[in-house]
Amino acid sequence: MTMLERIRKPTEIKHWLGHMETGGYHYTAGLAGERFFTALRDEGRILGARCERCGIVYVPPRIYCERCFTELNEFVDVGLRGRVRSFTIARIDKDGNRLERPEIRALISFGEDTTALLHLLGEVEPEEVHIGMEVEAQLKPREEREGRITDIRYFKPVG
Amino acid sequence: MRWDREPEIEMKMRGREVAIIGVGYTNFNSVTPDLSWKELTFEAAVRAFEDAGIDPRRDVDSFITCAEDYWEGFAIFDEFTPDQLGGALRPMVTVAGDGLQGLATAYMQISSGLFDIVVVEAHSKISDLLTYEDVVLLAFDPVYEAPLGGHPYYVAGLEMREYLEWTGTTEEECAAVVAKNKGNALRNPLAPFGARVSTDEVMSSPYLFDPLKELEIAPLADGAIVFVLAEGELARRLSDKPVFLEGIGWWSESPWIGSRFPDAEYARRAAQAAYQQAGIKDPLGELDLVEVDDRFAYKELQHLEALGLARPGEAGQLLLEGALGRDGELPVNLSGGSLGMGDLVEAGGLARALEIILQLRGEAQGRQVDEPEVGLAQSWRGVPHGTGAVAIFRRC
Amino acid sequence: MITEPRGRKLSKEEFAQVPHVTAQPRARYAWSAGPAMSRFLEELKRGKIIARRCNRCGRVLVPPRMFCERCFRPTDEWVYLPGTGVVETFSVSYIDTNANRIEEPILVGVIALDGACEHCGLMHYFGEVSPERIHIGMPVEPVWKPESEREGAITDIKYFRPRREEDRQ
Amino acid sequence: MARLREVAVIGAGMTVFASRLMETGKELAWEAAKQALDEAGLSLEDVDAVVLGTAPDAFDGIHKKGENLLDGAGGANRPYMRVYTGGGTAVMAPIAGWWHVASGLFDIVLVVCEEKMSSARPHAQSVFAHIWDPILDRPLKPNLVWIFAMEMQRYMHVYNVKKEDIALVSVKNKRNAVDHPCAQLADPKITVEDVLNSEPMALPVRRLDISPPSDGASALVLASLDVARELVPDRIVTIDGVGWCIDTTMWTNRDLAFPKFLARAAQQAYRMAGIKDPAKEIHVAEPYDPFNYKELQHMEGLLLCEPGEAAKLTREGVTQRDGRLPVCPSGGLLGVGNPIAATLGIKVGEIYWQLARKAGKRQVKNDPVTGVAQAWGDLMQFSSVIVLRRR
Repeated sequence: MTMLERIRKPTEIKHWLGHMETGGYHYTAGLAGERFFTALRDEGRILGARCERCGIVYVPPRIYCERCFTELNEFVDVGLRGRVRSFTIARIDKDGNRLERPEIRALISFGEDTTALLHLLGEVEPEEVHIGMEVEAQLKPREEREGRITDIRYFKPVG
Repeated sequence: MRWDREPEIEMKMRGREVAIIGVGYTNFNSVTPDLSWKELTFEAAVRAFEDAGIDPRRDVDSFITCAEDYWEGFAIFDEFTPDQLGGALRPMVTVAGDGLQGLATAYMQISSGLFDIVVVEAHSKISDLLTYEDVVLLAFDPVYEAPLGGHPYYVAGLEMREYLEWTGTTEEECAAVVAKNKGNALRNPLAPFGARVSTDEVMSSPYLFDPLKELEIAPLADGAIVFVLAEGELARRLSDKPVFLEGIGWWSESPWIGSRFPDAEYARRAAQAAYQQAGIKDPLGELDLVEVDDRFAYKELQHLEALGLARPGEAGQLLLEGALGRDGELPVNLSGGSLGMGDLVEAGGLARALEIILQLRGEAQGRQVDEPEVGLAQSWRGVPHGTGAVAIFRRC
Repeated sequence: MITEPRGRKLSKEEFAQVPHVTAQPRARYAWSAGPAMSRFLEELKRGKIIARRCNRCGRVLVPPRMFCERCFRPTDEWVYLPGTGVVETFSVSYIDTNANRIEEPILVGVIALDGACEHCGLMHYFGEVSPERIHIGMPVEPVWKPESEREGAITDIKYFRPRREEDRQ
Repeated sequence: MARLREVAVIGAGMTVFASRLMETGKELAWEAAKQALDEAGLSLEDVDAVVLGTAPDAFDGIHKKGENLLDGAGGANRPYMRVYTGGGTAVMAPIAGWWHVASGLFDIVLVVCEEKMSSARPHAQSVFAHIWDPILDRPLKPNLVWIFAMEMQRYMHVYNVKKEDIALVSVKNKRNAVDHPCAQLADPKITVEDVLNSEPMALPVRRLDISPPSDGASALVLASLDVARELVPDRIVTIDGVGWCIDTTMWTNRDLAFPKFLARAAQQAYRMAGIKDPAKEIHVAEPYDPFNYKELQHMEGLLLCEPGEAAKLTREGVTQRDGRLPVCPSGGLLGVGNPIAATLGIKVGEIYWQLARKAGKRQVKNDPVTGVAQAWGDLMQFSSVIVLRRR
């Protein structure tokens, strides 16, 4: 025993409630994010940024290549269609409650040399989803888009 | 698939030798309501100093805590680190990382010649945190990833699916990890989550993030671990059972979930560096036992493959053949791993290392393997990141 | 040498308009108080301030703890303090916790408690004293909330006030 | 102390310091890191390991923000480590960079510090509410400035230091900052009266006694001495001493007048650098100056003068750029801004530029050979110290 006295009765045990919250946070999307979200909101396009040197297209785009640090100026339209790189069926929510409708979460790849975008799948049953499935982004109508990742409602299978 | 251009990075020359001369730890449990994190850490620290036979106020040059603010609920947790460890009015730093990154820091402080004796502490008081899932989600990119919501562990489900697809590993093989580790934990008095469960029982536990099942997820636990490290010559003088830290590597991949592949590159590269320092050429032949991160059951298999102890897709087969059990060729997670001891957040790496130290000293009681000489401990920083570390220990 | 540093500064209006996400993350805790703080809070509820003594260095520690950080050993016994003390330092604050301006200043500081080791005490408010009158070294005493309102918290003490009548406002 | 390898600073970079920068923390980190690598003539592929410094996660509102920032800091696909000592991080991160190289494990290490304080609403102050003990302090709804006010009060009382002399520090630093291209609060015309009459915050602290919260990033490139001799033979600046120290958590148990923990950290660094009489052997200093009185208190803690004597030196002009011991020639936190950890660029970065004779308009007049940088943090309990020398 390292202390000379310890609590003996459960009724003497105390805890103190508190938090580490503020009045919220305002996360700016940054220089690359400004391009990405403006294009998504105003033009309904998904942008990536290409590093010629490393042959990688970053989706979402960055202003630098994380592998060689080159400044990236070439923003490319990767299209709304991609393929499912991986997926999972989430059956509980953040607080551990069972979801009535499970969420299908996926990594979507827009080509051999792109990084993958994290998002949801919709209009598809869990058992129908497979790796490599072609999917397309379903955007909110123009007037509802706010320049957020949720301007894409989900991706749904093509055809 | 992996982008092939690898940076040419290798660990350079070795400095002074470094050894562990003392370990101290508390019990581990899902809750520890009667103690604050201060008292929990104090307990582990007192035991470590007793084990090392040193006085922290007189003998220790430097102290290191491994912690993250949001786990603790303090905007600058570093303020609250020194007293319970003996570090008041001493050099002390927080490493915002896992316990093995703390060991790496101690290693460098000693190896550089700056200090002779350094203490590393990591603890989990995760039961203090009421909104664990929210806080994990707060580690996601705030603009692209977090707004998609959900339980953050879905990322493990995504990775597991891709890992199975890439390597041909089966769900049964992953489930067998749980049966093995919870079984191992029954022989470890420090492991609160020991249980006799069969692979079939794990297979029939509900999917939470398909193909990841409920029983394949390590439960959270509280506890504290303290290591005392010393320069090699001094260690030999101070201790009759020093365990040498022969290699330590750490590595980070991109923090973007969609930029990584399911091959635990962080573990492969960290191991490469550690093997090189320790002069290990044939890990499978030279290591007597290993402890790897298994916070999700598939991670054990993925990590073993990244460590070069099995070819991609073959770790599961080795497990089913019994090669990774107590009497197998390479015992893995004899402590019970995180599935058996609990997910100790930043203390997880030290928990893995602790088992190696106890085994190399011959102090692992009912689970002791026969005269091991070299062991490896590996850590991963958890969802949603791709950072990990590897440490290699050798008995004197 | 920095010639052209980068960084795009936004005005307050631009800041609100550029693409961004506003979120209110949940980070809630139930910190275990542990033996020292559990007893300390319980004694506050009873209108008492309790400390721990380390018999090696002889210091009486408040806030109390189960170990002495100087000697690195367990502390030995509980010691009640009279509650009185002197102003170790203070501030006259015209801002609240969120940096909002306030008209009536908050008087706050550290009270070095009688019976505790040198410079040892607690942070608290001062009351019944003017900003002009308060000074380092001024003897003070606690003003407790009525027993029925005490809940086992540092705020069971309303504030510290001057011990001498003539210093009070 | 058997030191194996010597370590040099071979490049530095920093962004503008300002509130509400558009860039994400990652982007800020990249801008500073890229600049430091450019100055060293290196690319990311040359970097063996990365050390990151950044203060509370609750500023950015990102858990494990070190992990989040790592791609911007150059840490993707290499060994990456974050050290964290509150405000002391600004000088602790390069100390960690030092041991990465000195241990012999790495030859070239990139040290990046980032802070984005404008994310928290309504104000960065709402984050500081959580640095206090939840049971003893937070129920009193404290403001961070309180603790400085209490410390300043105690400092003035014990050493009989006058507010007028303290105000001179704000004047000097905000004027010095006019020459700094990253500065947020430079003011060529500021007077002592402006400081003394500025808006009361938590007395004795007034508006112009304080450095403002800010966004920004800074970076350094460190290399082993032999690598440095190859890469930048014209400017060999080495890290000759490092020291750091933390005092007890129990801040209401300390005498706040003298920073004993800083004196310990400084003694460690001086011993390592072979400095016996710092007051004579240090030619330029960048003590941490988030508040004006802190510069004075830190000069004393750094043993550059006797306790209580820094005010006199300031009054006599000794600490001006053309004085015998220039202090905060960068403009300091008071003049350039205070993005906590990112102040690396105006502490260690500035001393490096001064010793390398690359400080431009800020270059001090005494052609310094040895300089000291210091940072301070946590609940008034931690300091980190680096001694740099030109070879």
